[in-house]
Amino acid sequence: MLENFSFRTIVEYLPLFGQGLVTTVWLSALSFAGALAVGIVLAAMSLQRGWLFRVPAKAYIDAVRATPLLAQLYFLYFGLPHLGFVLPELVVGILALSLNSGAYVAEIIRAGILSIPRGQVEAGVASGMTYVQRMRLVILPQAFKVTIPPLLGQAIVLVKDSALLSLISVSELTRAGQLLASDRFMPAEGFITIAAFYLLLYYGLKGLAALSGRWLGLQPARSST
Amino acid sequence: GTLDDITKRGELRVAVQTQGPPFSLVGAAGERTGSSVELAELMAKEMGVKITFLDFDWDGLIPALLSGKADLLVADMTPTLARGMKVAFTKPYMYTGSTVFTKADGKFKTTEDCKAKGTKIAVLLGATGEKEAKTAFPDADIKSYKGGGPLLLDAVNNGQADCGVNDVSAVKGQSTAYPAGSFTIMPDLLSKEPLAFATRYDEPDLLVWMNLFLDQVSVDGRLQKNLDYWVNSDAWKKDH
Amino acid sequence: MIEFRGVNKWFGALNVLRDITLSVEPREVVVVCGPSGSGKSTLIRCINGLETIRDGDLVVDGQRLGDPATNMTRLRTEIGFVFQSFNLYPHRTALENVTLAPIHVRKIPRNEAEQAGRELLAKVGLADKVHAYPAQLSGGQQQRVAIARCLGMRPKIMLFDEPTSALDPEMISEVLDVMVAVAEEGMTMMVVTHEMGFARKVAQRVVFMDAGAIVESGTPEEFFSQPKTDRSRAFLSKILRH
Amino acid sequence: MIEFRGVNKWFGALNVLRDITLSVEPREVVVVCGPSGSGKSTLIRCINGLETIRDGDLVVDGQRLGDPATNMTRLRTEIGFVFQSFNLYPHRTALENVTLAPIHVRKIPRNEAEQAGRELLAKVGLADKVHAYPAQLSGGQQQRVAIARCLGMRPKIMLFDEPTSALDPEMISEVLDVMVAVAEEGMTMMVVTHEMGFARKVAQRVVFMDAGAIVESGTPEEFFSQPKTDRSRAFLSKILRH
Amino acid sequence: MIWQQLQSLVGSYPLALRGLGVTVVLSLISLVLGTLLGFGLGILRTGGNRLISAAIGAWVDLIRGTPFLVQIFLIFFILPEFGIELDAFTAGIIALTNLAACFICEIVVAGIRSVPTGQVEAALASGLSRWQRMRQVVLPQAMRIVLPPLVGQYVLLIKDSSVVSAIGLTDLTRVGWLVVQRVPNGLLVFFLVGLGYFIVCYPLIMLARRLERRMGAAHGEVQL
Ligand SMILES: Nc1ncnc2c1ncn2[C@@H]1O[C@H](COP(=O)(O)OP(=O)(O)OP(=O)(O)O)[C@@H](O)[C@H]1O
Ligand SMILES: Nc1ncnc2c1ncn2[C@@H]1O[C@H](COP(=O)(O)OP(=O)(O)OP(=O)(O)O)[C@@H](O)[C@H]1O
Ligand SMILES: [Mg+2]
Ligand SMILES: [Mg+2]
Repeated sequence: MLENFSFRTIVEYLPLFGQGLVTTVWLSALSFAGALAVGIVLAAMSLQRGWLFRVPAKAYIDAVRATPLLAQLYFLYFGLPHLGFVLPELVVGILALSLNSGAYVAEIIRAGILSIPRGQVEAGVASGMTYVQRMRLVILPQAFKVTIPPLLGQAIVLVKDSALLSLISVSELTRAGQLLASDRFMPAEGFITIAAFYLLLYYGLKGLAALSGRWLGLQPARSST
Repeated sequence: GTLDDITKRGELRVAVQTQGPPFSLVGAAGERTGSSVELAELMAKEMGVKITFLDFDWDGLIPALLSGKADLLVADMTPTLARGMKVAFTKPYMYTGSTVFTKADGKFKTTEDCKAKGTKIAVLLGATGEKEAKTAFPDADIKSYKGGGPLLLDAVNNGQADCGVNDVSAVKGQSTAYPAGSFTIMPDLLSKEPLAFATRYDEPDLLVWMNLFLDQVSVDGRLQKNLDYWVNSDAWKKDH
Repeated sequence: MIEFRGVNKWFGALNVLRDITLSVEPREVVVVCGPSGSGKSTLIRCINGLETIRDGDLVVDGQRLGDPATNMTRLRTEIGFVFQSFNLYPHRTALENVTLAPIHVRKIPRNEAEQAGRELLAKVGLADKVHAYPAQLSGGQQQRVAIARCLGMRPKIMLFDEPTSALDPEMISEVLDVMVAVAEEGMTMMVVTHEMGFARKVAQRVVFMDAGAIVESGTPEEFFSQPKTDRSRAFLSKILRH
Repeated sequence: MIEFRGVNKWFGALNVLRDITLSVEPREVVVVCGPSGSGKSTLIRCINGLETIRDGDLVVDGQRLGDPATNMTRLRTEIGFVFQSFNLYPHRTALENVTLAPIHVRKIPRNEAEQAGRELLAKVGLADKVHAYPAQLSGGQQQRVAIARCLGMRPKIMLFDEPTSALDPEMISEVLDVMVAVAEEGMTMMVVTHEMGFARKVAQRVVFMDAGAIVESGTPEEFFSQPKTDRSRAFLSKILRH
Repeated sequence: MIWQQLQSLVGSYPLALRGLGVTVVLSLISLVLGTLLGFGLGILRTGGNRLISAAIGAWVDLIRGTPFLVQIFLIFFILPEFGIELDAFTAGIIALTNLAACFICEIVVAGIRSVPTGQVEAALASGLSRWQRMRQVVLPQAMRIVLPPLVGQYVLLIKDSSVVSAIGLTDLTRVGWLVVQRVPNGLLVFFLVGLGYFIVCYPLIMLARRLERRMGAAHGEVQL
């Protein structure tokens, strides 16, 4: 397959790959925003002492982690109409990605919050701050720094997972490669090109992570003796 | 030549895609069967070798043939000219065409109805139906699905799509999984398209042999018998 | 100002505070000492509710702890707490550390709070470190910011839990100097420390704890020159030996 | 035994050791003191190669450091190092901490090593803690295990980097007692510490460092009673003040 | 209709079991191999040699940054052009092992870096060799940090193994695709597929949770 590798055809399909790339980017961005929202709510629930919020949140997180995204996607895609919601594929896709990644994000945020030394909480308590003030002024700003790198890791996973949306007819990057494979019977060209594009996104996100790390590093992270 | 290799090996390696009835399916008992599958088995029998099926999904089908993992490819595949640039197709062994189907009690009754702006039309990813739907329904909202014809029926049945476009024999074969009368299948075809088997251009001997095979089975009626059983009726239903 | 009456506390099966009865008058400075694990930290953490007590009464500034009528958050604003490990907010500058609670808890306008904050930092000798982050400060400097942070809330009581024991030896005196200054302005203070020089200089009373109980209590002179119990004698001999 | 000749070391642009010349004789005990950041740790860490030097000569037990002919791993087995933060292996019991290197490095049979290990632990007063994990021991006990761990390798030299400064005050003396005992058996020792009582008792020499240089060096009596430089006077006044 | 579909589904259970078997066997083999390889890579990566470390880093990035489908595709269909002919199962194992090793390498590196430098220095000071330091001091302590995410990673890899259907292995997900041809009810079929994965993965998630809590408790972590 490689000896006849046709760069010319790739160039011909480049506009299609470009569109796919753009779709993958914005749809991943949207889904990640959704995942953050879902994750923050779930993390807040799972940190409660009372079981009323904690148990459902943990059950949800475990269920999502233990089943494949594909099953979740179809569960939503074929299941929602039974409940009377017929939503566009894109909406279902973004919803599925948000709900899936949200569970992982929740775990990351929870770990981030728990990593803040107990003394910080106590300092807040001792100066008369309420729970919400402590969270907002003391815990979250610090947890934020700890969670940035793993969150970007999750973003990378999400970008690659978004390929699954091609299954429900969203034309994103993977779809473009599949088209090249099925129209022209050039699978090597199709798949290697999308791999290159995903790698580009990966390095982009990784660069972002390094950058944010350095930016956050400007503000010293630890108070030490 | 390749034929000599196959004879020496004693094994014909055939790549299939299990897309659903009537061409290629896994029966109730887990056995691999279908119109194309039986034809391939017939080929191996005529060659006097045993057959090995390599079961790929769409992503793996062409690479399997091109990389030499399989000797030939048996799927309900339309030999387009663009595809013919890469693989060698046999002469067509049957003709079919894309048809439009809708939910029986829905508001879309005719092919014309489906041309309305914004109609959601389900097609199969990478299939010829996808292309044809785009020309026949320029204003519609075309949705491509992966994973075989049955999912198109499911999408239409669930209301995710208003109409579906797929190979008529596939639609007929696959709709039998639903209660009779669930779908309206339009009598008019969007196109007439051939189906053919494929092999590599560096296996001219095999291609010649496959064409010879198709001639033979058409002449002696075995092809017709296969198609009558699988494609032109739902006689297969009671056996599988 | 602070009154313990028969206070007991358990961690699981461990009786960490046993029948504590102790009262601290306004403007009094009390030093608490004793071996590790004797319950010193627990004792003073109870006062601002960082630990809850199981039985006995604890009345602080006229309010009974554990009473549903007592607004703990309010009460805590009246009590400053200085930790062994400083616990400055690492993501905030020195000034922000000092002004955070006044602005958000006391609702003092930002510019007023900052004005006051600068004055406090100057008072602890850190006028030039106003915009430094904790990680850019030495341990002694961090602890002085922590003290300024407490003073910023204008507390009636200040509690110190081994404020100098995480410091390098040459930094201890700069922190103790600030504490002496605070004491001399008339603050009510309870200080867990082994700095006997400090106790001699400003404490009205030294309380010696062992195994959760107050074993001995008296003026610094009495305590250092004539410890009454074997346990306090043994303890003093250890910490004063080398 | 240890000989620095014009040693310099940089961390980036920072000249942390400046022209150090110092020699320690066999059986000598040298105490190193000085303000935080003055390079004390760096100085003794160079001796067993935890830090590398840029120029100057450092000869330890007859072997030149940085010389390709010197087998550092071998040399390190002759040098014991006690850290401020103990650095016991948390996943090993006290006895295992002591026997790990003898068994794996010295290739002493396990039962012999264990026998010797028990004796050493008894010597530091921990006969009953042989099977305890570090987390189950107090700081003072952990540091004594750490000393036993060094002794287990029968080193010719022992280096101590502020061995008591992470300890609660009542635990300091139990560690210093062990160190005094080791010194009295004739070990060559370099000890970074601010425990002046210890320096008085066993040190032949006190070395005062500031900003990477050795500023003053002399017998304890000389150093404490008549410090020669302003810097050492200021330093002594700070650490002896409270 | 549903009833009829259910009956038909029940009839497919041998196929489903076989699919589950393929998923489990494939995952199990590649997780074991991937763990060994991942630890090896992690140790090499934290070792002193810049060149080796950079090479491993680049490889890990390459694998983490590209879709697994493409990797398996290259191994199965492109390697033969270089004379390496593999059957689908071996190719699947190799691809999945490599993927596992790369992710595990990252986890191991994080674990090794989490061990305080004082521990390494203590070992260094008592004359332990590089391998002895790793084996006796660093790795046992790194395991506390490594274990919970490692088990979590296993779950992700088991789910990723579904991509092997692209090269013709009939794993659990593939069975779903096959069954849905006859029983065209995506919701029902993929719910059951999901259930299959859940049965394999959930115990692992519970294990990860337990480990995390145990290690957390051991490190004195506190609730807010
Ligand atoms: N959160 C807790 N859970 C269980 N036991 C605790 C807790 N906090 C403290 N303890 C135990 O209570 C006892 C008293 O602890 P406390 O910290 O008050 O002692 P301390 O006198 O301050 O000692 P130190 O000088 O070491 O700070 C100790 O035995 C300690 O182990
Ligand atoms: N790894 C390092 N990288 C850069 N600078 C370092 C490093 N280690 C130490 N330093 C710097 O070198 C100087 C000397 O450090 P060193 O730890 O030797 O001082 P010290 O006298 O032991 O101080 P302390 O009493 O605080 O332990 C300090 O300014 C310190 O910040
Ligand atoms: Mg305490
Ligand atoms: Mg030091």
